[in-house]
Amino acid sequence: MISIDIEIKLKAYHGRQLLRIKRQFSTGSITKILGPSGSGKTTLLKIIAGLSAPEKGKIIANGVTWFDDQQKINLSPQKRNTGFVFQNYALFPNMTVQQHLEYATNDGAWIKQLLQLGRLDGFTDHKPDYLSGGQQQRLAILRALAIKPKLLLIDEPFSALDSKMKTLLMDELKPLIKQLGATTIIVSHNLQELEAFEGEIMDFEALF
Amino acid sequence: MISIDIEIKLKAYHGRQLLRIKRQFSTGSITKILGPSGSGKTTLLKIIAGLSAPEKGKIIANGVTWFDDQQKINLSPQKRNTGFVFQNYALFPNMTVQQHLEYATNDGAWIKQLLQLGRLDGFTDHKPDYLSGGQQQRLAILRALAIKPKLLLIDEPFSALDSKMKTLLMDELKPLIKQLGATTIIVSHNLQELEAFEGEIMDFEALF
Amino acid sequence: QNIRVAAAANLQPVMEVLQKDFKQKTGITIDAVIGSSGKLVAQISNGAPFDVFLSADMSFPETLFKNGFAKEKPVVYASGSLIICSIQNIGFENWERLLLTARVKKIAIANPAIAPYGKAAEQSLLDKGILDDAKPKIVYGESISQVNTYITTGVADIGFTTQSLVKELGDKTPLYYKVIDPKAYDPILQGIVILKHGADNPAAEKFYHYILSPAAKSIFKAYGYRVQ
Amino acid sequence: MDLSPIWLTLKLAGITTLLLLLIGLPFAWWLSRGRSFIKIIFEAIITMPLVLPPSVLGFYLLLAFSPQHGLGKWLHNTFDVQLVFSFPGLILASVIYSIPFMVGPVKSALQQLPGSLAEASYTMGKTEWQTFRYVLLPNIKPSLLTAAVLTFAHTLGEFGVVLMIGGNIPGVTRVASIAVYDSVEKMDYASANNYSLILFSITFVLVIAVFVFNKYQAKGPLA
Amino acid sequence: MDLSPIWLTLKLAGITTLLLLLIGLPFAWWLSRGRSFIKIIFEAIITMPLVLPPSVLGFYLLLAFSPQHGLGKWLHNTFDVQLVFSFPGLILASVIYSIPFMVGPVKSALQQLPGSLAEASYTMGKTEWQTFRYVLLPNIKPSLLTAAVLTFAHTLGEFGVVLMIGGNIPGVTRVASIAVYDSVEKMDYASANNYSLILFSITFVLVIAVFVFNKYQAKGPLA
Ligand SMILES: Nc1ncnc2c1ncn2[C@@H]1O[C@H](COP(=O)(O)OP(=O)(O)OP(=O)(O)O)[C@@H](O)[C@H]1O
Ligand SMILES: Nc1ncnc2c1ncn2[C@@H]1O[C@H](COP(=O)(O)OP(=O)(O)OP(=O)(O)O)[C@@H](O)[C@H]1O
Ligand code: MOO
Ligand SMILES: [Mg+2]
Ligand SMILES: [Mg+2]
Repeated sequence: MISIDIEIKLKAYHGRQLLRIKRQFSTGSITKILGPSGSGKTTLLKIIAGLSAPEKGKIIANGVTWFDDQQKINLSPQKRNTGFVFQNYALFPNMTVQQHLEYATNDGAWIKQLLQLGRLDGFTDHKPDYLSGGQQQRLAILRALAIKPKLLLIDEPFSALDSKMKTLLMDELKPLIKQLGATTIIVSHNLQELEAFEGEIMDFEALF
Repeated sequence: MISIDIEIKLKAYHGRQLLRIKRQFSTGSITKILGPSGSGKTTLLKIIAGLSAPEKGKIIANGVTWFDDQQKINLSPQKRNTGFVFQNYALFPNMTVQQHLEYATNDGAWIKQLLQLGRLDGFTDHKPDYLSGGQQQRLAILRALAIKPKLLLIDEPFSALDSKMKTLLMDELKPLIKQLGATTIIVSHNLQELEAFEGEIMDFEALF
Repeated sequence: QNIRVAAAANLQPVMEVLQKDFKQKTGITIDAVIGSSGKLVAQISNGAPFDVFLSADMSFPETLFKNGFAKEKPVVYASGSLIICSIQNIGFENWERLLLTARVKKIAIANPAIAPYGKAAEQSLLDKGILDDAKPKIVYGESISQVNTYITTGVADIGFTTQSLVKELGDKTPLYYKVIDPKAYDPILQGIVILKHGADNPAAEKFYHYILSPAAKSIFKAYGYRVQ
Repeated sequence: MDLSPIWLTLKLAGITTLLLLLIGLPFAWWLSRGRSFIKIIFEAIITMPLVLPPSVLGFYLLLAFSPQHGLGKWLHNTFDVQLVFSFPGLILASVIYSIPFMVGPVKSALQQLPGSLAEASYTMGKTEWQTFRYVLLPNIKPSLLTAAVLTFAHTLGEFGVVLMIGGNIPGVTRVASIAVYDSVEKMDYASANNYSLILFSITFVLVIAVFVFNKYQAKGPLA
Repeated sequence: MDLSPIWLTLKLAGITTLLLLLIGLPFAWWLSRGRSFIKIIFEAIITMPLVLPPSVLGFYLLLAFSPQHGLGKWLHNTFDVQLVFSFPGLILASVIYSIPFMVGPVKSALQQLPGSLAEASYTMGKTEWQTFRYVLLPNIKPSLLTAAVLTFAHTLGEFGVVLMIGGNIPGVTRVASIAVYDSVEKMDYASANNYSLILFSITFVLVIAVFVFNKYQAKGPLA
């Protein structure tokens, strides 16, 4: 279980805005985050992964304190073991599909399984520049899964995929997440897109 | 009326692919282009706007030859008067919202009207970096409309907008396009997104 | 009224005095350009706008005259005297032996190809029969000026330079030196010419005559030069 | 201390920077648009002064400018212009010497702008010149400033070329870097130190100013 | 013609480039990560050799290296090392002289990589060093190559500093740029021309090679 109780300062043109987020994510649950552009969705994911720090508050995951401003604890992202799918994918231009997964894990069988899941087994020697937008997005998802994370953070997962591919991928992703037992947080500004996932909804609009 | 009969060579990792496009767009019509990522949708729009050239063929708009490989005609983009909404917006980082529109047109009343349409009247002195993703996309649409184009080319128009804003904008865009009498081509990989627009569908998938 | 005088680097200390004296006598200002004789000749040959040239030997100005860059044949205005010196008091009684000891790491001399004082230094080493043995320790200055820099900053332990340096430094910087026996090298006969650029300039003519006048000669003498 | 070398240097650097803004910007623009074999060659040629020994550059300029032969002779006979040992000659040499400092950064900055910016401007009916003036140039202001200041500062520091073709003439070609060298040779270390300090200070202030300005620019109004 | 100045120059440039790869890469990495006041100052300091007159740099090095006082004296007494008129001294001077050519481009390239690349690597449990080695460095290969070649070529062209502290010793400090200057002063224009041509050719080939390689890199397998 992950419990979060933090304050974030968002920078906007006309001054700063304070956002208070207090919520618990139970182990293995799926939470869908909705909210308008610029409302702080990506920022929240980065804070959970340890890539930025909130102004104040605490993050505790399965009894381990990841962040606490008063105790001055801020666990490095390396130690949090979160799978992160970036909004802009953040693929490594120098690595092929295969190398991306090998960089993340040594488990060859697992890599094979992932490649099939993402329909990328025909593209193992392609670098990101020679993948279509949709293929890139799928590789980003596979790479995040490769480390077998206990916490999966996915930012705008299907925006570059056409509907056929989207349905296909979602259907295969669900059992996999269950199998890993990963707590999952998915961000999107398109509610329809996440219909296939059962889970709670966290609407950022309500926070303002 | 715009008539197109061209051959495009698409560069892909495993060699080149030839795409033959032959179609007529009647004046004032709306055409929705669908197709998977990497199928050549953006490429087609750029060719129509004069930003790239096809391998072969002809483009004739209202009796004027815009492109003809045999007669070696290739009208410059400046002379084609097309409104282009880029997939990545292509906003000018140095200009405020107001300056973007003033760069495109001298018609002050028209600028006011556009700002209201895009709900950007409160942001006239913001530069793109200080607009949210959705606001940026709206500015890109307004700028394309500012030159009162006879041909409007829109690439992925609503991907960054949340559903509320999307509906709002579409409802206002439709009468405006009618008023301008512009022939419109809209690209998306999400058919649902374009439901509100009546018009023909051109599916790139069928071309392969 | 200005004239430009190209002067061999060994004259640098004495030039300042000559400039002041000449200005006082005639009101003419001298812009002095200092360098090794050879470098100045190269510049003059490529069109440098100098009016008078004071060389450190006779052959450089003769070359200029032969190639049509000088008005007349050069005449001698002074003859120079070579010293060996250091800012360390290491004793020069047996300098030819001293140079080969481990005490001396670097010996500065001017580039013999373009600086007559460098040539004289090399001849002196040859005369003592230690040129080959000293060679690994030799560093070359672009002109006698750079040699002076190397000596006074102490980056070279010992150097061969002009006697006028001693007078220049006076009591400010202690300098230990010995005049090299003039028999050890060909006489350093220093020649002057008016250049083509200054041919029609009466001020250049005035300066030329001034340098050959008793007033200038006594200044040269004070700085260790021999004059007729 | 004689301050004329400092003034002369500032004058030389100022004129050179202005000339290079005029020549370099259009040239950088041309280079930034597409890559062809001829552009690679041109780019290599203007990169040469960055990496060639100043003495080599000075040697070739000396040969070219010397009134004894070729170009220099022709200039001398026809226009009575002499480029060795003269201030105009130093300006020409400085322009050649500093051109990579102006063109390189500006070209890279223009190339790094997304191509769609210019394309958007074209579809709005704007000419190439309007696009360059109102869309491209304003968006590379920090690089432009960096380039101008580096050009200025690099010209301040020109030495080998001037030593070769300048000839150390007071008030005409004796710039600060030469004055330092000259003072050292005269064993006038106080002057050498003063000149060096002045040059060092000017350069340091300029460089810091650019970094701070660029930092400010990059961050924008949110600070 | 005596080719030893050419060999000496190539040796000097090679060693300097290697040393600067070792020192410059970590330093560039440090500079590229975030901006603080101290980093701006450091960056300004390492930019100085780019814009300072070589004669100023040479003057300060001469003072610093002199065995009579300060650093030079200490080195001399403690290690019996002398830095003026010696090849090691030239190497040290070259490293100082060329450092901006290595650090500048590498730093800019690292900064231009999206921050999310490193972030992605961190979430995968990789250390900073692994991230630098396997993700960052491989993605700036063209800039790295450019920096190395420019460093090499710039060292080839070092002149003013060597003129000040080198002492023109054949086989030890008489590098090619000095040989050119020396030949011109002797009016031995044939030798000057030969040295210049060799240097020019090496530089030109290097610069063209980098551009072509980078062009190839940028385009990738689609050509
Ligand atoms: N690095 C940054 N520096 C300054 N402000 C930032 C930075 N990153 C984000 N912001 C600001 O913080 C606010 C929240 O941004 P965030 O990226 O979390 O929004 P989001 O909900 O993910 O939006 P979107 O749907 O567009 O991805 C925005 O106003 C944004 O401008
Ligand atoms: N500048 C370019 N150079 C080389 N290949 C290109 C270039 N631009 C596009 N392509 C290739 O041409 C093909 C068609 O690209 P295009 O951008 O038209 O696709 P699209 O249908 O717009 O896809 P998306 O939905 O991802 O925007 C792709 O395979 C792409 O990799
Ligand atoms: O005065 Mo000289 O010409 O350097 O020997
Ligand atoms: Mg986001
Ligand atoms: Mg597209």
